[in-house]
Amino acid sequence: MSWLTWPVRVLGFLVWYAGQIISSSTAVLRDNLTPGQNSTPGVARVRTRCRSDLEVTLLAALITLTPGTLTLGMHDAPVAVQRRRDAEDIRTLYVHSLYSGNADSVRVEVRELETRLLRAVRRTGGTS
Amino acid sequence: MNEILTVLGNVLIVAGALVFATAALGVARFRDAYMRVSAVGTAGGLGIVFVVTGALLLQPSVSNVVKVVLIITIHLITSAVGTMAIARSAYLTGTPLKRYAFDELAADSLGTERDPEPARKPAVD
Amino acid sequence: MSGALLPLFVALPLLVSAVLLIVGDRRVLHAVGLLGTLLLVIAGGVWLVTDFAGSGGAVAHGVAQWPVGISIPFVADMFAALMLTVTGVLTLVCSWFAYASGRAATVYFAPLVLVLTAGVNGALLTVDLFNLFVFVEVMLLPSYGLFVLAARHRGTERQVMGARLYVTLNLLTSTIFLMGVGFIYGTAGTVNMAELAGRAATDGTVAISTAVCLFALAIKAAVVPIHGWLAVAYPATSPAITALFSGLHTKVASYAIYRIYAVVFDGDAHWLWIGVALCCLTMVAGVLGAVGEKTTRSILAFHMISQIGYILLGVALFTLAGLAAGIFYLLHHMIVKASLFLSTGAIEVRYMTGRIGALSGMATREPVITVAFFVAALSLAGLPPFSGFVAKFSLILAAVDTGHVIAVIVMLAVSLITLLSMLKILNGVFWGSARESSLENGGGSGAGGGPAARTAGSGAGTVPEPAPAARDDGAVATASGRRISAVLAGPAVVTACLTLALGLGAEVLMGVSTTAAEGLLDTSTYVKAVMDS
Amino acid sequence: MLLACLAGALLTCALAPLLTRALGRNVGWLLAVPLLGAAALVALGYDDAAHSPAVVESLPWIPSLDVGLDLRLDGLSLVFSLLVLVIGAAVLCYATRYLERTDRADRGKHAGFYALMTGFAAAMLALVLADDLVVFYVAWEATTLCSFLLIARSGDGAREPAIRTLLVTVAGGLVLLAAVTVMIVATGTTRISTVLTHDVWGAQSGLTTLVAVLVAVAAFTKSAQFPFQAWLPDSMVAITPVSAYLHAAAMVKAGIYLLLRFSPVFSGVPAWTVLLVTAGLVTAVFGAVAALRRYDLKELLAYSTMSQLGLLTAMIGVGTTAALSAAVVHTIAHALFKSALFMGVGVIDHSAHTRDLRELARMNPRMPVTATLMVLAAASMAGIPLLLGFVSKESMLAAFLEAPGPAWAPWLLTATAALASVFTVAYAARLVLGALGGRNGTVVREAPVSFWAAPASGALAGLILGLVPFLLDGLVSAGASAAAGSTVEKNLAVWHGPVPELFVSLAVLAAGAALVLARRRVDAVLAPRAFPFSALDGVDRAREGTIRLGGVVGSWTNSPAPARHLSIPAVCLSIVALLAVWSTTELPPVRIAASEPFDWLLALLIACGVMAMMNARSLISAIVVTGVVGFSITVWFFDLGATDVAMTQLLVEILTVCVMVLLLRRLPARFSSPGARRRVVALLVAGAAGLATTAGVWMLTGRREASPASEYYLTHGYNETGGSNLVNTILVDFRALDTLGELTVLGVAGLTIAALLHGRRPAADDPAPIDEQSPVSDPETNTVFVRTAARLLGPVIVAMSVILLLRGHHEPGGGFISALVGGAGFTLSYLAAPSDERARVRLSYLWLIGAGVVVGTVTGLLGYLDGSFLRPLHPRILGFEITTALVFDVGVYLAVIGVILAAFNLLGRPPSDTTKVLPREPEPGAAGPDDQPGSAASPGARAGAGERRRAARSGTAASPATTRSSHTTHETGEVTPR
Amino acid sequence: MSAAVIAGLLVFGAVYLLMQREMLRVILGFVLLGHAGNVVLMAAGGSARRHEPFGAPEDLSTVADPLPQAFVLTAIVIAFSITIVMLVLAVTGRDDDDTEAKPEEVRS
Amino acid sequence: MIGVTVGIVIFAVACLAAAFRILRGPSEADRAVAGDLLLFGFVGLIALFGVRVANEYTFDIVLVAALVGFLSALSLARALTRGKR
Ligand code: NA
Ligand code: NA
Repeated sequence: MSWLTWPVRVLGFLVWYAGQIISSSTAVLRDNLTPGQNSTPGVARVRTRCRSDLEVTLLAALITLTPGTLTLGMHDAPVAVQRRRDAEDIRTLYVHSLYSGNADSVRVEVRELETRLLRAVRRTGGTS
Repeated sequence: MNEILTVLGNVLIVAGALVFATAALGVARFRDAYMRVSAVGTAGGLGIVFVVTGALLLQPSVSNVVKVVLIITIHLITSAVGTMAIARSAYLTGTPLKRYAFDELAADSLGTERDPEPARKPAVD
Repeated sequence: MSGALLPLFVALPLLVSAVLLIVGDRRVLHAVGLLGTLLLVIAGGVWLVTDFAGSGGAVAHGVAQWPVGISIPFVADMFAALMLTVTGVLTLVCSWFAYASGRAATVYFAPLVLVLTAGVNGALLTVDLFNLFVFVEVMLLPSYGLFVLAARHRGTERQVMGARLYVTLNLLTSTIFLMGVGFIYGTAGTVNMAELAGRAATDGTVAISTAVCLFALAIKAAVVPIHGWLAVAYPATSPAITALFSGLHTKVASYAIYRIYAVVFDGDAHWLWIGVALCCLTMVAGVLGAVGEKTTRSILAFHMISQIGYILLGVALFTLAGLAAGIFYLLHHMIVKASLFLSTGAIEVRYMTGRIGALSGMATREPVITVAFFVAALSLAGLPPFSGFVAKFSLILAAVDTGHVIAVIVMLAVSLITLLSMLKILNGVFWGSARESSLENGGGSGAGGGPAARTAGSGAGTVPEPAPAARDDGAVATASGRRISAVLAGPAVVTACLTLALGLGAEVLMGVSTTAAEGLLDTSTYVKAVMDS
Repeated sequence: MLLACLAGALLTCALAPLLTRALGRNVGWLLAVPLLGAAALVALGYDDAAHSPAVVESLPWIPSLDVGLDLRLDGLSLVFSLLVLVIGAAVLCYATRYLERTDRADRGKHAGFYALMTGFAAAMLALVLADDLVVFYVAWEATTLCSFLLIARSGDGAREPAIRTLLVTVAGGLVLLAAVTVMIVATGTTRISTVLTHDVWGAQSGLTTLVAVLVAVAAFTKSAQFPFQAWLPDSMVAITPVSAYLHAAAMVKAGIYLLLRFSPVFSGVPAWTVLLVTAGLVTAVFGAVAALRRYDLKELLAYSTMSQLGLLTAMIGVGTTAALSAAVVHTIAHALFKSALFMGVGVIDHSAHTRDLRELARMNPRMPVTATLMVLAAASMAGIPLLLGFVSKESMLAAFLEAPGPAWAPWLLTATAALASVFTVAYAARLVLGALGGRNGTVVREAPVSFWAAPASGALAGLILGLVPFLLDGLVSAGASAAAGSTVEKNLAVWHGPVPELFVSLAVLAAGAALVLARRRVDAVLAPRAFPFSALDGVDRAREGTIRLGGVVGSWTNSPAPARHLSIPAVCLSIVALLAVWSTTELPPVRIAASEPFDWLLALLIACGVMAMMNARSLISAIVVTGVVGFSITVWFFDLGATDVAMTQLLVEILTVCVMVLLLRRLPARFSSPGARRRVVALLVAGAAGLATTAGVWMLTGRREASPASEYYLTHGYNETGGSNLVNTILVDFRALDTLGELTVLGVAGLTIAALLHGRRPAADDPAPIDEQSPVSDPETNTVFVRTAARLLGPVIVAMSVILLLRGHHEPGGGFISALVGGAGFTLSYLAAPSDERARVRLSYLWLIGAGVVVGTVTGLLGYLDGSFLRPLHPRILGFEITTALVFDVGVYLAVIGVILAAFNLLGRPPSDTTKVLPREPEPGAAGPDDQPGSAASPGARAGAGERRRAARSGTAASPATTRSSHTTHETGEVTPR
Repeated sequence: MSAAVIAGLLVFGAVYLLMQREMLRVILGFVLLGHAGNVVLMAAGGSARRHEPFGAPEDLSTVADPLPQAFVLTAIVIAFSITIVMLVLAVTGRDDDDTEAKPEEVRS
Repeated sequence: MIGVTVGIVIFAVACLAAAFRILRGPSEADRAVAGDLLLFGFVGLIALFGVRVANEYTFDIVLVAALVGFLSALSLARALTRGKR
């Protein structure tokens, strides 16, 4: 893969993301329009593989734009960790979720979003 | 063609307004600030996108298309970033979380443990 | 003078002000720029006055030369020319005092004063009411800056409150004025005074709209019952700025009232009784407030209110004699009030307090300032042979002539109470033996100042002389020997001499005031000049 | 000639200080010369004009008011000017010995005295010579001022009396001013001689009475007549030469002169007669009785003056030619004996070092000359035959006996005058016997001849003129003629035969002698009889009452809180507006106003926003709901077709919020709830104001056709300017002057906040307690999102800003809007920075503001190439026609950016960076860093601040010696915990 | 009529806030008052013609009067300047605002 | 155009709901959130009012609003922490 496929990949990602939004919107709408609240809110820690500021910002923004989830903030690994050449998961996002039930499922959801995002935006399409 | 666009535009606008209304409903109904922020970040962002797209269909022109694309892109970025900023500030200033199933942010806190249940009393007006 | 040059009265100070901002902190350049510009403005004003001295007339120019009714017109007639000149002189004198008292030693002072000058000149010259609003704002913004600039360091509560009161009141006034302008446009379809000429006399809705504007200007001029703010706010800044504002702000408002009533209402006699009543109340409330005050500047500030009653009585009488007397009064008062503020201000700057009773013996210690103060005080009270006498006499004459007995009685009584309050200052500050304690307070820096210095809120003043080192250490020791320098006393003395000169040579000013009054009584020249521009 | 006399007197006055410095106290001799010269000139001048009744000279002063320095010498003026000049000269000679000797260095000490005395003389001369009402008034007040200053300079104790004297006499002066103006208006002239012969006095009795009363009251204050007598004894604190002059020839005589001067027109007016006679006789008796009770010689003389002036006033009130000529004679006699007595008392005082009768009685005065002169003068006062006082008193009694009016009037008048005269005899004896009657105790030696010469000549003159009174015939006749308005021939003689007045005189003398013999018993009766009221207290009470009332009036409006002052205009305007609505009956029909349904929707939103603002209790909610209103208005503007306005409003709303947030952290987070009372009052006032506004807008807008200006813009705007955005063309072409003012306002706002923060720090930051332990608390990490957004959006914002600027003439945009967008870019950059210190908003805003105004103004000046300031030019550059209006817009742009940057630089950065403590004493030339807030602070200081921040976060204290905060602590003496 | 009501509402709120003790509320009052002034100006131009004034329109009867719009634009910017000045004034000086901070309510 | 009208009404009502939350709180964060929502609402209103009368420049103003509007959200976030970043 190369930068030639980049627009296609981005478009594909956007289509997938639109679908995600529609599906999660219905959950939120249903909860919202029915009496009572059946949400199970929580905050989960999600380590990201995003390297650049742009990537992590996009990820955080997309999480936030997805109905039901919200990025609360980010934590940087200590400087020592950051200096390691193979450093990954340097940044940790704290994601607030309404309907995920537990922290792990939040991590799974975000992980998928992240993977697709990184594939779409990185010139080489890789996630690492 | 024009009629189709008009109808579609109107539909999109109403849809956007409804999406937006859910945000408002969320703000009115959700039990804590974070849930409200969540609702706003989404519906506020998307509702406007729908409405603007609908408006474009009612007033289609090349320059308007360019403007609308710009608007949508910018709006999505800015609404998300703004929402996140508010959410983080809310958390830092100790806005309470109510009845949480899990809170790993509190758990990761260097200092005192956070109690997921209303550890902090809600501020009252 | 060609009408096309009139905008230079605004453009020149603005340009110099901006250039001074760009060149940054070069004190000498700032002083020279300020002085040069003010001298040019004064020269221009004098030029105009001499132009009109023979037979009156008016010079107009539509700025940017769009068709009549579209351009914003500038007009100078005798009244405007006189105001241009006297405000210029006053600004010069007060700036001098500010420099001498060390309050001008910032990069902001000269630019702010120049913008203020531009605003004043614009407000005096413009024919367009919305443009008048804009120029009043151009006056006010630098005033806010000067007001706070004067309050050194953190300032006392009083100064902060004074500044807040000053800003908020003026903002309220401006907004009301703006609404009035809106109503005028809403009813008459124009905000050009020449096109509005006489409209308020014939059209009730235009009259109400214009009245809103006049009301706003009356607040600015501190007419009863909206007078208290001035007495609270004005003493809260430095003496130089109080003097400057006293000469510019309330006076420009008075000028505008004269102008608008003369042109738009065409002097409609229907409403004049309201003016006379308000003027009498203003005189009385102002003078009573003054006599009850305890610091020199608040006494003087209340007198500003009282004197506004006299000034506006001229337009409330709306006869040739009344208008001429009112204009004479206006010009005289600008000078004499500045003189009073500057003579007491020199003492305040040097001895760090203006509280009656905290000082005494200035008459023996500072004879020159004492004479200057006494002359101006007598002039303020309307005693001969100073300009105040001619002002008051001509006004009383005009009031007798129109049969306003109550106004005459009020004017006479107010004169006496004015004198009483001046005697209070004379007795409290100038007479008696110089008390060492009060002098020591004066010598101390902010850190060493006694209660009197704290009350005055001057904090650590930065009087330029003597050398900095001496001030911190041996200030108390040297203080009792140091007197008000000639440079600091100069402005008060010059203005006091002016009031004497204007009393003895009253004909000069009375002649031109009468010419100015003729221009207000018959506005056709003014209107025609605009329509032909 | 008259002008020369006056000029000479004024010149003397002007030179007096200089001469005094050269000659010391002896200058009095020299200064007397011009006065005597003037007296001679006046006397000769009058003789020269024997054919015509008066000499008239004139010098214009204020021709527009018909005021000129008109001088006129008639008989009355002659009498008084001679008194003024001769007695003045005598007092000056006397003062050379009365005043203390000064050594060479201190010679200027008496400069003030001599200047004021000669000034006093000049003023009196002007007064008696003036033929112009205004000049007369000026001279009148000048005498007041001179006497005030002369009294006031006599030491600390003299201040209060001086002030009281001034207040009473100035009050009288103002009454005179009223009289003067009424006379001027009634007669149309300021010339006294014309006024006196005007027929208005006969025609309008009301007016005549009014002026007569005003003149009388003015004279009463000056001549110390009941009830304005208090100041005269009070003024005794002045030194004796002053008293002598004041009582004999100046000041009090001004009142008498005024009465005599206007006697021709008012003598027939009943009010005049009644007032003068009553007040005169009351004062005469009161003064005489009071004099009998005094121990201080000067005080005794002061009451005597009052009494004698009372008699004079009564004589003038009677108004017959006999009475008037008697008054003239008595004026002369009084001047002579009173000046002699005062000066004599001064001699005694100087020699005995006291003037208290009780102390003098215990001394042994061996002063033959002084004793003689005192006896002569006192005898003249008492009306002993062969002295001038006898002549004058007999003339008076004769006049009273023939007084017109009801039959009882002459008797009552004569009896009262006689009573006063009896007391006069008694107090004259009290004076002489008391002062010189001591026979044991300290010996008091005679003073040198140079000291007693002046009083002696006065006393001697009284004797000579008493013996040969006909010497005065000419003078008195001339004076009386002027006072009566008709020719009077007066023949004075010592012996008139056995006329009734002679018997009265003798009876008076007999009764007086009896009182003298029984003086101990009189003393015992009178001494405890203080008057139940004191006029002095009255003056003081009036003064204090005024001051107290002033305090009360001032306290109504002295609140420093803006709320009070802001509500008053709101109330007033509402009342006026509602009255206007109520009184308006017909209005033009509605033409160009219309509402649409959605307007009401917006009105609803605005209503909710306004209510929310009123009820908001926290800063954040207040700011947010302000946005509700602002955005609703924005939408409304937009719907009204005001695209540019809407865009501007939107941007301003947002930027205002941004600036507010900079300040929020320094303000308490919550508002107090107003008390119920404040709330109700505020609601009422606000409700009235709102109603008034609604009524105003409804009545005053939308009821006319489209304005001609709007039609011009719509039809010609595009063609004239080449711009299709008509609002923008108004801003930069048609009304560029407004815009120039507006950009100045913006720029100066930046300057003002810089000036505001120049001298003082803003309130300390009060950051919210932050959960510092939270993983998301690190600003560096968490501003990544905003920074990234800023990096993405930055170019868009810049491009947008440029596009809006360039296209503004044709499409929505222009200088303001584009600059506000650009300013938003800076705001974003500020908000995205990981710390305040690292925010990149550090351009020199002062420079930008200056540049903006320069660009705007210079563009305007370029317009002169096409004939006018701000006239837009359309030069072709590279084939494109551009307009200088665009350049003008660039000026606007710069100013707006400048003010936004000023806000962020001055408020958004830590205090140590922006408002570092002022150097207490900025050295001249070397500017402190605070004088250039736009310039960067030294990198060291910044690094220090950042370090401290980090240190504070990690819990270790920064080294106090190197940080700015410790410096701050040192400077201000207070510790601000971080 | 709607303009009249809107202006009245704005003045109502403005005057109420001007009469409060805290400087910030007074400032907000002035913000409202500024809006009111602008509404008056717009109303003065009439609210019946609402087409945005661009170019050289052929039918004048529907196009809004551009002059009040220019007035309002100027007034908005001036009000903005003064608001900033007042805001700074609110935080300078020792005792800025007589609001009582109730920190326990802001955060517990 | 019925959709536009409906949209306007819905948006207005939503704004009112947000205003209610601003006053109600309970926390300052709630107010800030509601404020953010309000801004979005007004942007939508501008768009809808613009297309209703076919204003040529609707999208210009919406674009400007989108570009700078979030500054108010960022500012509100800053206001919550009273200046802390
Ligand atoms: Na979300
Ligand atoms: Na004044």
